[in-house]
Amino acid sequence: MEWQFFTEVLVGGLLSGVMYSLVAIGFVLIYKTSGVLNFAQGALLLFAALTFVSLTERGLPVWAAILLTLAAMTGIGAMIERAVLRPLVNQPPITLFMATLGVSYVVEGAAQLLWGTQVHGLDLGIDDLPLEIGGVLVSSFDLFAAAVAGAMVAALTLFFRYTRIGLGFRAVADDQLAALAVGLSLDRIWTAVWTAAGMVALVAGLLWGARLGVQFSLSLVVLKALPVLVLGGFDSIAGAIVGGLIVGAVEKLAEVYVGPFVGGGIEGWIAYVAALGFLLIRPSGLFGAKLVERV
Amino acid sequence: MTIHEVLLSLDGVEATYNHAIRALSGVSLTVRTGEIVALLGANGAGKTTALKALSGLLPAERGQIAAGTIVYDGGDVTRRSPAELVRAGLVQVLEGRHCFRSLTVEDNLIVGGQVQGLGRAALRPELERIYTLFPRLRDRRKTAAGLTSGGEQQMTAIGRALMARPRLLVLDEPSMGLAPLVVEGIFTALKRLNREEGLSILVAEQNSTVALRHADRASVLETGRTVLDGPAADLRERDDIKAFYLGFGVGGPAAPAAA
Amino acid sequence: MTDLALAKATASPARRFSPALPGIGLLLVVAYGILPLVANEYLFDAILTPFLALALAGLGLNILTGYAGQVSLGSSAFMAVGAYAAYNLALRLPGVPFMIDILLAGVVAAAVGLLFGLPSLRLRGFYLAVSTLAAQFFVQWVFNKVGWFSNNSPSGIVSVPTLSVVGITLDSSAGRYLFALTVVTAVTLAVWRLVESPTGRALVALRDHETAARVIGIPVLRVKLLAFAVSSFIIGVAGVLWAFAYLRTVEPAGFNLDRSFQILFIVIIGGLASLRGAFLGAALIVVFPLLLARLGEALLGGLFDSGVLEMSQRIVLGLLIVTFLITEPAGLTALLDRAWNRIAGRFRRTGLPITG
Amino acid sequence: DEQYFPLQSYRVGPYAAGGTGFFGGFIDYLTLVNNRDGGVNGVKLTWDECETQYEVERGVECYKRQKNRPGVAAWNPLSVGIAYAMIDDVGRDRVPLITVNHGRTDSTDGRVFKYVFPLLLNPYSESSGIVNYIGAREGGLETLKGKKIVVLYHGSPYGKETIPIYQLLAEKYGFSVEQVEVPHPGNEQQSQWLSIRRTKPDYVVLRGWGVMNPVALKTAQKVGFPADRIIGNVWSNSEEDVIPAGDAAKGYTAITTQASGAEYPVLQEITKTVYGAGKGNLDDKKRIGSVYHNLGIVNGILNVEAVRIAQEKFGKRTLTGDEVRWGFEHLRLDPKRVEALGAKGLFHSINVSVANHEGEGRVTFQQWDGAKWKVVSDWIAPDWALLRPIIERSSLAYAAEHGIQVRDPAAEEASN
Amino acid sequence: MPAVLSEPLFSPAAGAVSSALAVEALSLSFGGVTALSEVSFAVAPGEIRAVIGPNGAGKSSLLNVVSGLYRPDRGRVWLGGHSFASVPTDRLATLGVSRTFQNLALFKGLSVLDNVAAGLSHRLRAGVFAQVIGLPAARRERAEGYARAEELLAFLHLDGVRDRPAGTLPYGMQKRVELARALVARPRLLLLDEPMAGMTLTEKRDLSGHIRAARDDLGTTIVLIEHDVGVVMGLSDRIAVLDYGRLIADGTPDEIRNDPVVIDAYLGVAHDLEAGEGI
Ligand SMILES: Nc1ncnc2c1ncn2[C@@H]1O[C@H](COP(=O)(O)OP(=O)(O)OP(=O)(O)O)[C@@H](O)[C@H]1O
Ligand SMILES: Nc1ncnc2c1ncn2[C@@H]1O[C@H](COP(=O)(O)OP(=O)(O)OP(=O)(O)O)[C@@H](O)[C@H]1O
Ligand SMILES: [Mg+2]
Ligand SMILES: [Mg+2]
Repeated sequence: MEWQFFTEVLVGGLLSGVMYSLVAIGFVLIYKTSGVLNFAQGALLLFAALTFVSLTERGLPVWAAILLTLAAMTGIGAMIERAVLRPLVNQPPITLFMATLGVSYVVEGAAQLLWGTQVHGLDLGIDDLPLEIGGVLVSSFDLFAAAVAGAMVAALTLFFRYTRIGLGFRAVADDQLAALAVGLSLDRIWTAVWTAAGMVALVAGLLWGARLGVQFSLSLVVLKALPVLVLGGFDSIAGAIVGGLIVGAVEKLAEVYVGPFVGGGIEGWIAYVAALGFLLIRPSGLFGAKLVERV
Repeated sequence: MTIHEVLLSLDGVEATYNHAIRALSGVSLTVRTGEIVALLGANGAGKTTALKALSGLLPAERGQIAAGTIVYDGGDVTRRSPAELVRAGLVQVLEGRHCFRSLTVEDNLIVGGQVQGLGRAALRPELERIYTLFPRLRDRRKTAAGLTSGGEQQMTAIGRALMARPRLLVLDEPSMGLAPLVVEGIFTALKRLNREEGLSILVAEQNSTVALRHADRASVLETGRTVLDGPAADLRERDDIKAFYLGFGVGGPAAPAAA
Repeated sequence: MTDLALAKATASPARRFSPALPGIGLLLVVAYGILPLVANEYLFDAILTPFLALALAGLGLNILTGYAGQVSLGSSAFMAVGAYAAYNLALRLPGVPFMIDILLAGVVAAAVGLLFGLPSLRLRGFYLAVSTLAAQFFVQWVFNKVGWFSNNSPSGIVSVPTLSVVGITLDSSAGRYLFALTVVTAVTLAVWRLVESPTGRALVALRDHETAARVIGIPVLRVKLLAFAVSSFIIGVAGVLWAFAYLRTVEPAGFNLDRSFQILFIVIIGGLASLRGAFLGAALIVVFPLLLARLGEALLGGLFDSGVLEMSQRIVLGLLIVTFLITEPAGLTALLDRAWNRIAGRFRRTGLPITG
Repeated sequence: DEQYFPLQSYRVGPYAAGGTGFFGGFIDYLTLVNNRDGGVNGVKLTWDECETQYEVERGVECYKRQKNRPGVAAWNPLSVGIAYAMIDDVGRDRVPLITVNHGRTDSTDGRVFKYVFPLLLNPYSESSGIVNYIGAREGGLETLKGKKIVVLYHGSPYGKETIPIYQLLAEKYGFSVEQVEVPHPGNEQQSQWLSIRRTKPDYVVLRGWGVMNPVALKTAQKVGFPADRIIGNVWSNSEEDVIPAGDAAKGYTAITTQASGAEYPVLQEITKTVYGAGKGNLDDKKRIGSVYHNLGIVNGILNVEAVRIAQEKFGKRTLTGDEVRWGFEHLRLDPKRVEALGAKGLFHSINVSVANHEGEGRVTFQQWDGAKWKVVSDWIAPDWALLRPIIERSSLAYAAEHGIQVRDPAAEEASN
Repeated sequence: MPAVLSEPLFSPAAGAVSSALAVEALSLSFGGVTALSEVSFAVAPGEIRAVIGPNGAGKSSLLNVVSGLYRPDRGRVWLGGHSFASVPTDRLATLGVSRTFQNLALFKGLSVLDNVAAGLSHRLRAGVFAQVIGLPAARRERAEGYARAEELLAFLHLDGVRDRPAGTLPYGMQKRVELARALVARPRLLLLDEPMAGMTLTEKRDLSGHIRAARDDLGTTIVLIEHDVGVVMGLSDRIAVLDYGRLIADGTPDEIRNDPVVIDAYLGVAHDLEAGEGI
């Protein structure tokens, strides 16, 4: 019984962790090409989910809503490139980071201005009745989410492995001036990657939206993704998954087994503290690229 | 050697940084197809600024072209993105190396070749070409460029530019930090490319001895202005001009006054 | 060099004569002599006092982020520490003068800051930035969890006692403003001395090139931790002002992540590594949304409900931030300098070219 | 003459759903009174909104600005944080501060908190009401003995506030209580619900907030805990809390001070005359009669009636804040008066006095059937005898700390 | 100036203690690459010692080991009579060692004057508090620091750009600022990694003069890495030549100039010497 409960918590944690990874992947994409933590990822997620729900609520079929939302995300990606990234080329990362905060205001505002501030339910048609496997409770919805995340990671990993684009991405993140000098089209790279981040945001937004309802708080799920990022490494897709699993498991086990001794509610920070402890051993995360510098 | 039409021309270019610091106040310069032009000048004369201006990199440094025209291959460079210029064959080796530090040396070269859009197989001989020119890079090809020695980084930067198969190669202080044999090797190789493939070259150099020995023509900048433009041979041979350039009698370019 | 190297055009502590000196005198005259006479309660409580508190927090963060180059996303946690520490000191040590409480509250915040600054010895860039969030969430949790800090107030929100300094009770808006102004002036003066001192120089050295700094004998670890301590101290004092001079209540939720970002905004929009920057940034962040709101209301209030207006303001604010960063990544300070130079240049006739 | 209601509303941000509903209802009711009656005895009601985004400092800014307009009747921030920051100021400015359904529990003691009114319900009476309901459902309070209740609370001051009171209730009625925190914002509750699944409690009380509520219901479904054994508190009782949970919310029951639904005469009237004339405040007419909207309407009724009562004493003109405060302290609406106001069944009654600023509100319980709330209980009274002493202990401590002279209700009534 | 006798075979017991710097059997490799292999030599006090060699020969690595930025796999370093398996970088300045870097390592955001004054950081005694309060000792210290820095700026003709942020100067000038920063502490041992890269002939000539003056006036021992062979030959008392991490030659300029191994590995044909001839 005790062992079974432990397994349940662990499995539950791992599956929650995958949900975090889903959000983290969006961050990784942007970080890989600009060395910047994109704080607008949460806003993108909100925007995507809100657009999708509002469209379906207005009677559009699901496929059309998805296509339209994707189009919108592409538009946003292109706009961000044109209006923000291009003029800020070759600026220090902190400046870009602040700019993404500005962008998040705009996107958040626009999302709610367009679609209102109401809370929407989102039903993806996936039942979430309790499912017992060998006496251990598993959520069917989480399994589905894990499958989606797995597929996404696989696709992105293959993409980076079998195209040379990944190399260009890293080059841009390393040195934008040099990237310009060797003829990389930063505009195209950035538009592409922000669009991709928008699509990841849509997927994450739909899955999280089905759990939380589609509302402003959706943008707060990024806070769950940040410890995942530092743990796995900002620039590693695989790291996002592994980090997510670790964070999810640590968080849940800590809450259940340590929480009661300190009054509970430690989930909010335990992941950060754990990630921090881990970073002290590996300063660039599990799979993150090590800082390269010499004199 | 065949010298044809004008490939690049700067005319009365003025440039500022941040709309405030004026770095160029009248630079004129031409490079014809198949020509090697040396751009000389003391510290802070504006060589780097001029080169960045002509390859469209000034905006990325928060610099602006305030006046004048820059025409490459019949088109205004300010109208084209740096990437388009590279695709049109105008490739620059930046001052201060600027390698992609977390990429391996070989990946640096590959990124340089990406504008050519070559496949994996076609890339091989291109890489070989660079490794023949810089054997040292072959040994270090799996090391992150950021960890290699200063000279190795300089070789990587030059090799990376050559991977794009430029028509006009712009070099900003290529000799910096390189062993004499290597400098000689580079200039010899460039000269050969120039002869055999008609590669045009614009090179900014402090090491005027080497530069003048290989250049067809030379331009001298002083405090952001072109003060001399002529056949390299003249500068090479005429001591009065050399002395002039070296700073005698022109109020020490080494320590110009501050703003 | 950290990968967040902030470099580019940042101020240099060694500037001997600053044309701003008479300006500062003038500002002080206005702040002390004129404003208390002409301002009303709204101006004090809704604009000036929060402006002062936030400017001070910005100043504190600027030491860490602008000068020492360490990005922190957890500033408001240290504000909370300062506020709660002052509350408890005032509550539990009733005999102690409030000025001492403030200092001690700052010291407590500095100690906590030091603790959370330890990872900076190993971490860089965004890794460090994200780990400062641990401070943000942990501190908020503690104040929420441990009833002792809020004197077991069931709702966790505490009302702070009325300010009284050297026997004078400052419960009017103007009084609280003058108190905040005095604290801010004093701290700013000290900070100015600090950044102009060799230690201030060491901070920037560390930011710009850590290895070189170590080689020339700057005690890197000590200076880094010092930056965290001093910065947290000041932010803690800002928290005291926030709680005692401004809101007069303290709750953990008031010191959330948004507040931390707000402070970071102040520093970056105002100008990294510039004291003026913190004030300019705070002015913008406090005043601009209000202006925007009033303007929106006046122009469009009849047409749309306040939600739509608010949303539009959010968009405008976001756009403004981006626009600012684009026109001058070095912040308002640099923007003003440039404008000033241009005006001065007019008078001096064209002073260019400036080469070498 | 005009009587002005400054509204520190919030229509954006994470709490927008509550803000739009509540302030929408409030404004709709004021509009109705103006349109139908030409105001209160000819005194027109005015208002304006100042957006706070639920942030304290914005609320303060609004206060400082809006208070300069003449004829302020009362403040209704619907935010504990903003209310706290205003307590000193309303005392000095002598204007009542209404914190319907929330706020400082001890401000129920009007002897200490002269200008603060946590009308209808405070956190303590809410908890007591919930326990009474569970008792009634199980067949009497005695049957609670040996039962197991888990309180799942939001990790914030608001969430923690009732910890001692549940402890006290458990001791009194002999059930065991386990109080479990969900960290803000509450979008992850896997571990809490797995623990609940292991504990197998008889009931779970959901003291949630915002996104925490639908997630709780969904996660409960995931671990197989039946929704009809989950009882929500007053900030977990709206449509916005259950709709996102979809089917998982079916059977969930929550406390409320005012029923939802648009069938009450006052709502009918609002629908017809206000929305009919295109002057309604809600963008989405479907939300008419929703929980927050109705709370806003009830809040409107209470404010307007307080003004009316005060007018009877002070004259039919623009009143000062202090006069309106007097009106609130004599706000007595019995079921008959409530019916006359067209709100029979919408809320029960209220009986405010100098000593009791809450008004002995009664609560009812509604169950979500997948599409709407259905009232499933009588109007239940909390255990006032148990709560009053705790409240007084806290308020008197506050008075001592802040040097406030405790009022003597008898003397005040006599002087009036 | 002390004439340093040829001492081809290094003997730690005798040489190390009396020399300003000595390295003994240093080895260092990165992955498969040998950066240093059994490198031993000593630098006498007051000597100007050049280290030359092809790119990637291990010259910068050598300086990095001496300044404690790299920890050697094997071998020891003697500095002013102390012996280290790994030099403590934090104590480097107090040991009287300064250095410059091959890639610019200036504090870009600081003014030129502050950059130079920062070179005196290790001498500061006053605590933060004293500095902020402005205690007399702290003030004196600060003033002295700036006075010293100003002297150096004048010496290196940098006074014109005193207040400019170092990052906005042209490359060559930045190199000079770095030299000033290293010199301001009057080090006993000065390590220079390609200080003249990116300078014109005139500037190199000036700088050579300054380096020599530093040695003559202050008795500073100087280790210099430089690719301009003309400069090296004119300036140095002795030259060590590295190739693939090994010390392939160590001797006077004349010996090196004519050493066939060196010519083969590094110098190439004779005309390369013309650049800085006679400096
Ligand atoms: N990013 C920048 N911001 C401000 N001023 C700059 C910047 N880059 C260069 N300058 C200024 O522009 C002028 C020209 O510098 P530039 O780098 O073009 O000279 P250079 O001839 O290449 O010198 P060097 O031989 O040292 O490389 C100098 O005064 C320099 O200080
Ligand atoms: N941190 C490091 N990691 C990996 N390899 C390194 C590292 N530092 C140096 N190397 C390698 O060791 C060898 C020696 O490098 P070093 O920088 O000492 O050369 P150098 O003699 O200074 O060359 P140059 O004249 O080009 O500056 C080079 O091949 C370099 O790539
Ligand atoms: Mg240059
Ligand atoms: Mg080197």
